[in-house]
Amino acid sequence: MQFLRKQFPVMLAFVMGMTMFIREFVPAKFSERLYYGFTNWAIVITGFAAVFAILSLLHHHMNKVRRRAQGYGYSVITILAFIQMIILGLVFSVEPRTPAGWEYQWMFVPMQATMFATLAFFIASAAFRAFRARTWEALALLIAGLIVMIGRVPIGEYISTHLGTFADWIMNNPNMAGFRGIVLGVALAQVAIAVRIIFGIERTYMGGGD
Amino acid sequence: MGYLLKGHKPMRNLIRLATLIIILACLCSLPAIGQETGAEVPDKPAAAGEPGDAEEAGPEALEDADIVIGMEPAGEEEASAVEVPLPSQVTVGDLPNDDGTAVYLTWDAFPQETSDVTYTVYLAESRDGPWFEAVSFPANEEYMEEYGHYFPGFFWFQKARHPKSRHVVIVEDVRIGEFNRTGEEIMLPEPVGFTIEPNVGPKNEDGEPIEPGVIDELTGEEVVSQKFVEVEPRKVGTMFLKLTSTVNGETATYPEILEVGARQNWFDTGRLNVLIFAVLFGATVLYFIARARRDPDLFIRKISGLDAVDEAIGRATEMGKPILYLNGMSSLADLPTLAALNILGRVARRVANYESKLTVPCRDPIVLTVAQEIVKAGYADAGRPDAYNADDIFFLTEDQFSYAAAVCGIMMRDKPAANFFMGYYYAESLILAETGASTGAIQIAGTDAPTQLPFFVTTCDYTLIGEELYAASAYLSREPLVLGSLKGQDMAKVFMMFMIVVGTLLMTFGVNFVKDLFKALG
Amino acid sequence: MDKERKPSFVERFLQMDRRIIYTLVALAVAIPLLFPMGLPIKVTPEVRSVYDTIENLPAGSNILMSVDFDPASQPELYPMMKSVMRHVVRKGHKLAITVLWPNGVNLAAQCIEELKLEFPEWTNTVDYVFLGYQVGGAIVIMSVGNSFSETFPKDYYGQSTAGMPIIKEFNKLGEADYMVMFEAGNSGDWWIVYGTEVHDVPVAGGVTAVVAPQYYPYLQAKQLNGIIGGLKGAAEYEKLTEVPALATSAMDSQSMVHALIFVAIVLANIFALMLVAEKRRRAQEGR
Amino acid sequence: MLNLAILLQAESELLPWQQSMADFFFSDGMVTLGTWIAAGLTLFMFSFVYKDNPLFRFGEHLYLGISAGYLMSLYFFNNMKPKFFYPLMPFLDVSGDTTLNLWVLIPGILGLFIIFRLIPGWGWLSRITFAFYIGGFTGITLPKVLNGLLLPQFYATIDRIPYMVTSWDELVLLINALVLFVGALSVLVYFFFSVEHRGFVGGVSRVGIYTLMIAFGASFGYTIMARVSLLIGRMQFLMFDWIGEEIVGRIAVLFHGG
Repeated sequence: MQFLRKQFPVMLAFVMGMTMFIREFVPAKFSERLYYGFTNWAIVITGFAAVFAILSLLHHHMNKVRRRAQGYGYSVITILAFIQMIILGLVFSVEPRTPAGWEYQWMFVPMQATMFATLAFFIASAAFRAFRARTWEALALLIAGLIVMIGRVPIGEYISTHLGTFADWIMNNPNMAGFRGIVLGVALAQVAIAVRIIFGIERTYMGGGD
Repeated sequence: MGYLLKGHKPMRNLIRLATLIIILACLCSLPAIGQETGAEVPDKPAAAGEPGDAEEAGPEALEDADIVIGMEPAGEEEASAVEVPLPSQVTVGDLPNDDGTAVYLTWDAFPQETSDVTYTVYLAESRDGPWFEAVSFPANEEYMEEYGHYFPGFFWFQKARHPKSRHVVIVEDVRIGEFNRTGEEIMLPEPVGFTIEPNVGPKNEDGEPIEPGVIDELTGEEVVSQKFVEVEPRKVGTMFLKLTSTVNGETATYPEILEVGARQNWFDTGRLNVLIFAVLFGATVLYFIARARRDPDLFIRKISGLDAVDEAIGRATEMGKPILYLNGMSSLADLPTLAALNILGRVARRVANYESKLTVPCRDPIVLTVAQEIVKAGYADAGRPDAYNADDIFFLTEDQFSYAAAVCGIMMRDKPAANFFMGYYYAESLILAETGASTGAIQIAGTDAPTQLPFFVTTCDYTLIGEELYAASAYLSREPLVLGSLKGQDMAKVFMMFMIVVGTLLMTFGVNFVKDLFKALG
Repeated sequence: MDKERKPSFVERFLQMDRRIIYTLVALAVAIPLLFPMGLPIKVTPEVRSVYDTIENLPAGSNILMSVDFDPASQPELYPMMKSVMRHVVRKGHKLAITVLWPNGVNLAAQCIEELKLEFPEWTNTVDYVFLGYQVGGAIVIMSVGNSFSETFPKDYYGQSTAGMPIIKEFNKLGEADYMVMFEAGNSGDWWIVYGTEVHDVPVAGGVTAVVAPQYYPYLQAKQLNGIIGGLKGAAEYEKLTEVPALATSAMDSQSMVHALIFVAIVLANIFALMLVAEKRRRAQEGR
Repeated sequence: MLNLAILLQAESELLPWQQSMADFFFSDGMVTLGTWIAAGLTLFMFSFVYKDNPLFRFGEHLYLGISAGYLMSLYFFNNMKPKFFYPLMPFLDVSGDTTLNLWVLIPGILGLFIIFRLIPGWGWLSRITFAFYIGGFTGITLPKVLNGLLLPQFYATIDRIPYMVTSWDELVLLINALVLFVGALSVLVYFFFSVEHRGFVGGVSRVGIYTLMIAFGASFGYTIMARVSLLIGRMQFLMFDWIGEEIVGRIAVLFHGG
């Protein structure tokens, strides 16, 4: 039992990790089958986890209703919206000509687009507060930001015709250099964490204790 | 970078290790390479072709469109054998590094080639035909050079040696059938059994449309609009190839009929460098982890975002407000999420000590379950398993903006004193961080998503940039093993920078081979 | 020391409530939409080339349009499509419209409805045919090389295309005098490779700003006759046709928001510097 | 208008009741109702940038329920049905493409382990699932990181420095090459963890910080236009699709005094 709880998961992670790693270097047919087999299995596992997740969501909101927590009425909305949607969805499917599809069309999509559009407000206020030359670093941020921002709209041309060209230069040179450095570092860190997981050195994800 | 080496000799060990690995890798890949470099692979790269007099001019329009499947090309060959340049040094072989679905054919190019000469490859199931046109193209196209990545050779970077003086044709996994007008696939009516695409793609090498579809005898209407006929070399077993060259309608055929079969390959030599670097970096990390076990006293530079973690948790406790922790928008198949969960473990431990509440809304079902397990373990480690409440780590939805809206709702109503945004984010990052900033919370973000970093950097109090996200769990835990891994990463970085400097210098003076070491082919 | 002092305008500006910024942004977007200002727009040669081609074709020429985008790209491509279509209608050309992206059909249908209001005498089946959507992507393109009426046996409205007056003169890609495609992805590559190059039809692309870079090489290779890129291109076209509409106002909105943010940032920095100078001066005086 | 379904066109065979349901949901009345609901919800969701309020809370909770329900249904139809239920019960698949495949019981059991977390004392079983899932994906990711991230970036960073300068253009090329080379290297130095950032390393890492800041600023400024486009799109929906171009136009004329 102790073996199943402690050693077995670590061994399983090692075997799975090594198999999938080596698979990448084998061009033969079975290698591809292994890949799709694994990802399909992962999809099934996620499906079960989704049931657990939904129970968690419902439990969270039921709890609020039961405790009559402040604003529990809104939790009722979530629960009702979820239940009607999943029933309609599973019974009539989710295509556009069905009730679920109609709700998707006229509720889901506009709310999604609106949340996305709020970014215009946030980006403006973030720019206003962050683009201050408090330090030399902030000054670099400020100048690069202003040039690229204004170089992309027609009014930039009225300030200087070279502004657009310079904005492109910043995007293609210093900007690219910075992100290249980040990506190189991240890639190395990812190799390191992957190796730690495969070799069972990093096992936070398995929890601890019993 | 001498000071990096002070006190120990990791560099020397690294070099020893690297040499060993390279030798091993070469040895391992020898048999695999032997397979496809067999007798037939072009081993005389720069050999000039036969001095065919290829210079006959003529505004010849290529007539691919008229070639009927199953046509016998044999007729004209004798008549024109004298004038038409004959392909020479023709070899065939199994295409290396594939799953046994392709074979190839190469031959020497003529010294000067123009589009006047047309090469055509025919294919048959048996030596006696019937022959099907596989591909036809003007002689100034399809050089080995362009297809170098299919033939990585002994070392993947040898592709540079593939000459422009040889042609190559790759016969790939294809199937018999055709599209009807609505784009549906239908099978050819006649039992063809074995054919090959008249031209790869719907237009021929000249940019002309391939022959229009078949006309139905009864209705007089066009049945198909696009024909594709395909063959799967592996199923066919051995097949036979024939090569002709055509000038001004005169055709010459290479005298020999070539026999070839496709095989599955078991090692992708094109990815040898990926394997070597994976083993090299992996071994470096493991080596320094092992070292850290013996000598756990390792220096690690200050990461200000992480020094602020305790401050943030402390403040939340003082104010009696919860702490919000997000694991990012990605699933557990992504490494940043794992990094975020590792940090969550450390944060949970501290939160348990301080007796404040930790709220973790999740977007991915599996991340939810793992996060619950981690927080539970963190509380247990801190000796306060009773404080754990599974309802605080809950699922919201998988939809990006609905998730963002719900988290904003939580931020505006519960007014958490500290917000942690760790892991991978998309456009919603700014919605979260700005709303959080407006509630006055201390915000600590950490992401390796390059597109979202600017927004976190400008709106959060502290941001872990890229690699710092991965270093965070080591920094917070001070566990020697994970710290050792950081040291290993740094050593790998030194190696990389060294290679970049050397490579750039060599490139500047015209030597490309270091750069080619890093060419990812797959 | 100056606790009692009322915060100056400068300080209040620097600590401006974010909601003021939100309101200003909303206004900067909404007002130009209502009252297009028509900020001067510089017309680029690649847009002018599209305009000139349509303008200089004799009336009654055959023009093909392909609508290959979905609502996600609507803000950029819809105004462009409407503006080009309006130009085509105004010049009295014959128009055939195909759709390769399933969700583009309704956008095209809506555009036609709106233009019908502007041009009541513009008649279906005579002046234009809306062929609708057909599955198949590149296959559809190859197929329209042979015949519209066979590729699209019924049009969007369910009528049989075979007998339509317009189809008699304009029944395949090769008969088009000009083509304009609206692209949010790579279907434009198919049009060029399998369609216009094969049948030798001049073609222009109306593309989103994101995919524009991938179409410029075609322009250099003369495989495209012009490119209308993003909202800015649409605004340029509206300027050429002298009907300022959605794109012009949207471009005004863009410029206004950018100008607003720019001015706010510059002011904030000047004020912040002033504040620092002020503090330094006061500290010196206090000493 | 948002994307109405073209499904009516694409799908030929609908049962009569499906057809009438489809007709109902595409009827003008339902479209108008939909537009009004969409406009209302758009305003609800926008209201949160001002402050938290009951309308936003309503919208937020509705959105949460609907999106969770919708995506779960979608997941069921797109993933669970073809990948789990059909292989177990091939007779369910009318197309007859699926064959019996009992192997899917293994991920089924691993999935059940996760649900067993609800039973006290059985929670540890889910660790086996985590190990399987995380181990496998890590193995997949490791070579992909090298192949898709590390090597290509490495490859791109190593480049010729065109030191022979004879013209203005060549000078620009030289500067570009130097900026890329020095920028990328200095950022890498900034990420050294096991070395104190003092002296030479400190100096180089300062250059790295400046490179990063310029990159962040540029990237920030570059995104503004795209985000404003989204807001314009929403505003156009509210002002033209909902209120109607006619009315808005008239208001505009009114203010113009015409």
